[in-house]
Amino acid sequence: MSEAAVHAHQAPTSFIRKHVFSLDHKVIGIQYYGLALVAVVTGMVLSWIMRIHLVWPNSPIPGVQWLSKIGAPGGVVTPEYYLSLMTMHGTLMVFFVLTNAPFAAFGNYFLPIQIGAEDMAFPRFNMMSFWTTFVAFCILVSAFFVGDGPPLSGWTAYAPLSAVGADSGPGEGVGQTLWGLSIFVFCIASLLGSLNFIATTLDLRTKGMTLARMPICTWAWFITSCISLLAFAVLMPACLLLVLDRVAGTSFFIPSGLNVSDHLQPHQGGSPLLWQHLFWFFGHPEVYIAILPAMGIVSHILIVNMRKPLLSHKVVVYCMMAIGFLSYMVWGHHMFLSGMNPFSAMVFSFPTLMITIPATIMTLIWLGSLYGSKLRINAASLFCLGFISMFVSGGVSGFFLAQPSIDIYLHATYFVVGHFHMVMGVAAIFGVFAGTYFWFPKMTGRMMNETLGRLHFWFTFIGTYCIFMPFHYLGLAGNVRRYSAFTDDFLVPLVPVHKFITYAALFTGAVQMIFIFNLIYSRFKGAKAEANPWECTSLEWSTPSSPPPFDNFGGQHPVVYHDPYQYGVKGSKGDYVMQTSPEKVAQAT
Amino acid sequence: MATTLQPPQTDLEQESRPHDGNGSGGGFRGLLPSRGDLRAVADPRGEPTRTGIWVALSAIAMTFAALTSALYVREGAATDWHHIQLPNILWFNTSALIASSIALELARHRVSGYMRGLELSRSKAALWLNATLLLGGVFVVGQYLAWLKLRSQGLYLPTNPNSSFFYVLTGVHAVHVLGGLGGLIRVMFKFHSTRHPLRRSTMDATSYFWHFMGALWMYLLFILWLKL
Amino acid sequence: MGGKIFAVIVIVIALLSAVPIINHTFMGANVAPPEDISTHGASIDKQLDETMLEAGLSFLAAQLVLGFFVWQFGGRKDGAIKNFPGGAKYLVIAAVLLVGLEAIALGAIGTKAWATVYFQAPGADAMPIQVQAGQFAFYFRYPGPDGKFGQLHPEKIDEGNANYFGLDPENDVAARDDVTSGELVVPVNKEIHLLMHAKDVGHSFYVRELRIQQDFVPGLDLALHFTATKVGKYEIVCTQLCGLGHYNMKAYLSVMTQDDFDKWLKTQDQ
Amino acid sequence: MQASKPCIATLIAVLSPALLFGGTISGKVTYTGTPAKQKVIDMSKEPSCAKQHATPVMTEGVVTGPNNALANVVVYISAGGDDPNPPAQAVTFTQKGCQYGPHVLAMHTGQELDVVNADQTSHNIHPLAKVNREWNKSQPPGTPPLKDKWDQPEVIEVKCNIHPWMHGWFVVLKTNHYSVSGENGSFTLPNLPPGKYTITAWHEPDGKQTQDVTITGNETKTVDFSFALKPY
Repeated sequence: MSEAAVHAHQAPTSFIRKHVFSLDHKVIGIQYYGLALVAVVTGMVLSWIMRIHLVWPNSPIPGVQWLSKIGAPGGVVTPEYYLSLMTMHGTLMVFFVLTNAPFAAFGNYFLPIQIGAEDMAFPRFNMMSFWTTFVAFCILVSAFFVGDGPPLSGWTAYAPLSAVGADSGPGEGVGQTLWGLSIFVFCIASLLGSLNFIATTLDLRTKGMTLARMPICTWAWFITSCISLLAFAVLMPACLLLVLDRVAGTSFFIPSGLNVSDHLQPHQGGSPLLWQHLFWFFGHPEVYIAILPAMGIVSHILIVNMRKPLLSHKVVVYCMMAIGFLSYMVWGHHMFLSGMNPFSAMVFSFPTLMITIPATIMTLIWLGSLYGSKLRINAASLFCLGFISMFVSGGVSGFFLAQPSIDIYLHATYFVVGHFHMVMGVAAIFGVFAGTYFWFPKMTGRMMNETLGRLHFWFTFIGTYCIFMPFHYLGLAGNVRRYSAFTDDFLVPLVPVHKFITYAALFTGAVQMIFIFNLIYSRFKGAKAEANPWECTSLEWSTPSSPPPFDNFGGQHPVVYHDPYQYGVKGSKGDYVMQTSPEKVAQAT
Repeated sequence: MATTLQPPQTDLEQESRPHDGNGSGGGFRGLLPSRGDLRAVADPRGEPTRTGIWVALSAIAMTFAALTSALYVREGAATDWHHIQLPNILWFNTSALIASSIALELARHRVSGYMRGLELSRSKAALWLNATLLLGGVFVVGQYLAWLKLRSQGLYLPTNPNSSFFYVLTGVHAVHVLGGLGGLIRVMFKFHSTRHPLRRSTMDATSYFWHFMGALWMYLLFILWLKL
Repeated sequence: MGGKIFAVIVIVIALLSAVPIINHTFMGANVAPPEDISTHGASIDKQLDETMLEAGLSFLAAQLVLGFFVWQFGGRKDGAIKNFPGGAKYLVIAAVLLVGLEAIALGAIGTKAWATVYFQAPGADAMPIQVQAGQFAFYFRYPGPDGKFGQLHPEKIDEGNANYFGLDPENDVAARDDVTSGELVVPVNKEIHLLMHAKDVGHSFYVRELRIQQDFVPGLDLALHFTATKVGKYEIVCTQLCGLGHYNMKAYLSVMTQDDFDKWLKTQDQ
Repeated sequence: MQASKPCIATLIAVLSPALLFGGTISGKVTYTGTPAKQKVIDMSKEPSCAKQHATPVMTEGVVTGPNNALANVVVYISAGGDDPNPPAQAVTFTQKGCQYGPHVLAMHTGQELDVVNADQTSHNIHPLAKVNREWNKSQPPGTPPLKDKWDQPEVIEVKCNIHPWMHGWFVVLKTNHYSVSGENGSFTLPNLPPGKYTITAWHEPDGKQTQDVTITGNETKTVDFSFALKPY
């Protein structure tokens, strides 16, 4: 491990060691980003197919029959294939996008630089964790091409549907087993990654970089790695047991006397609720694994563009800690109606409502900090503002779902779908967009095209609201989620709303091409970036070059003299003072 | 030695250079032995391996906590909870694992003595390392024999929840023990190599992991004896 | 400039989103929760409305303040940096007090609503009906004249011959007069004790008008009790992903007068 | 009349000089005892199907005709009459009004099978094969027929996962000499070359009877079968 590091600080020469099996955290970060990009595009296309199928259930969708002959005969998506697409969409997005992009990708690239380290603590583990993730990705995607196609039990894979095997439907054979293996492997990768993040943050901070002087996003990545260390350590054995139930005939999750489409199951005594408990014990923290890094990134970028520090750096960090801590006491609110003891519903409901307190504090601090700022409007800061708006919209709907009594009506409706897409999906993705526009100059040495960036923001912002706000109306009407067609009498009048959503989704997805074009174009043709284009104080902007050299600081050790956010102060270089600058600052924050 | 990137501006009042800052500076320098003499090797402050091992152990602990709670929930739901007779060889395996931990402690003492120069020959330390490795191997083989014993009684993985949990818990533990053995082999290799010096932290981390495996096994044995 | 545009967009979106949600009358009655036909539903609706009000107001407030500040300070070049009056301290206190109290209040009231559903045992005269959820249909079973349910034998299930529950009339006398139906027919204003059984995988029992939703857990037979107060035909749908036919898994709930119900029960062949 | 199609198929398929003056086996299938009471199928969950039926739809576990005639019995030559090749044209299995037509479909191993969805709703065809490979495919309305064939002789129960009441049988045989008894319980096995045959009659779920018949030249033999039915 550490010996790897001994040799790691000599830059590799061969292409393979440089770009493929690289030990350099920057390369690995970019690899994670690329993987997330592939996953997000795939997941988006899947959601397109689902949306189109939902509003025109019996009309062929050109090209889909090419994806699967059985799943979509003549391009008409069958009910089971709709569910397969939905499962893959959820799994790809949650695991390979929302966990990888804000946490693994940006964290890998910038955490070591922001604390003044040369590399991660265990570069070899770092490389392993990426390539293990890649293997997990391949296993998951291979489910498209084997047997009856991908599993149809959703990303939550509730047992016994996910455990009894092919009897419970097409895709529940090989596909579901591959799903279990993929997630198992993914857990190993995430554990290696988190281990690395924690050790790096604790041990590799440079001179003067006390914990209190770490930027908020570093804090966010650190807290997130602590969460994911424990969360994935629970999901891993859960997946092991699930796969054993499927392939080895054990009965951890499968009770006695199940008759699944005329096949009496040879299992007995298992507990379906056990899977739900294990899964959600991971599943709820996973939500914060997705959103905390985005919060950190947004805070960081917002501060830079406001030219003033947040009202309180510490409070925000404490709030993130509180959220991380509480996230382990609330998993049961996903199971209010799962037949738990009804008293436990309240036990879980209370901390859930309590989580709104730190979340509100953070929101108020973001808003309060905007007051009296010199807010610079650019693609990055716009996405930060968009994040705040989305976070609020998705957050308040959590208020409903946190209450078991209201959950009786809204559980498993589109209200829930709207809630988590806004607060976990879109908000986190906005954080990633902001980070991309902000750090692109550091990662490539070129600026991203501002005009395209703003265009991308306006369309995405309006588009996502058009998609996900109506979900809440549908939920209030009792529109059940995970339906591949709306055959119920009370759902038919809602189809116009679904049509509107589908159009919005197609539009919003299409405008993401602007972003991808911008990425590629700016990478090669973008304007050359100055050393510190945003006038940001943190260490990543003290590196000798963009992108930084192999060991980040050109064989030197930065020394940190200040808190991360010295803005709005008289400094030698305008209204800010670099963390590495030894000059004295009149009033410290 | 580390230097600042911005040369201090003379016209400005300067902060005093921080002496605190618990970081190693993220540096991995000064670790290569001079002329291959291991005694020159010293860890920097805040050696990541020390932290890393505790983080890793906490994750492993969490995994087994999850499995334990699964065991309890499953038993609560069970109508088919048949107790099984634990193979006696487990007790022998346990003693082997404990012995290996003791041997490893002795080895660590010798190794550190050797590295601090108090002791001149490697052989004693190497001997104890070999003993540890051997006893660890004995444990793994013993576990395998325990599985064969259960199979001979017709208790397979799917037979009943107790046998399922027995195989799962011992199996996952055995995998970790194998990992520990790998770590030990790595330590011995480094102990004898001059290109890759053995560092205190590596030695310590490996032994913490190994002792943790012992403690974990005690815990598992208790659970198995209590529940299965 | 960009700041002003953002402010306008955010405020417009906030209003467009909030107004229809707060009074749930978007696109007519379709989107509002339908009229409640249960004895316990009122408390849930009340809870929903209160939450709607508080959440809606905080949503609007936050979005409007965001828009206003961005309009005010977006792109500001000149002037000095100002700090929010009072700094973080008062904001934190406000958040803790307001949200904390709101949360506790909602939690407390919510407990009442929840309790009306789950903490009262069914009355002694509640009518027992068994519902079995299977891929992908609900089937209902009435004990018949003898008031006793026949034993379930999963291995005897033969859906092709309408033996959905796996009854064994040959050897089990209690099973012979059990009435099996694909439709849940209940008398109005009579408490129903619904015994829930899952045949294969997890399902859920959801009737919007009854304000009732409860999962079926395989291997764990739960029970529900409710009283329907309005004659009519309502839809029962499955809300727990149960496989390829999930979207199509439904049944009808017909609430009848006692007489109609008795007639219906007679017409059922046994 | 449901059986007529396969019979014509048989004719065309086995047309060869030897059979032009072959023998014929015909007879009647009856039952004794009380047949199980057939139940009304509740299709309310699928309105598009329910409204296709004026009269309530009954289960088809036992279909009887006047004077104890028993329908849906497959009578075939289980020994002595194997044919190596399946007939050229396909047998069709139709889903209409959330029912299978025919309820019992006999076919030759390797014979082309077309499954047609004539309804406005998605169906799901799930043959619970044990010897052959079990499959489970959905068929949205308006999609082309599903094509498949069975390699091994087997009696396969067919169900639709979306509409649990839908129930049918594939009887896959090694011979082309088979006939499915109609409402009047009668069946005919024409064009039999001289020889010793074992005739088997199968009735769902697992009733089986066999008789030995010898055909010499151009004659017609009568063979009757009788199944004892129980009310439960």
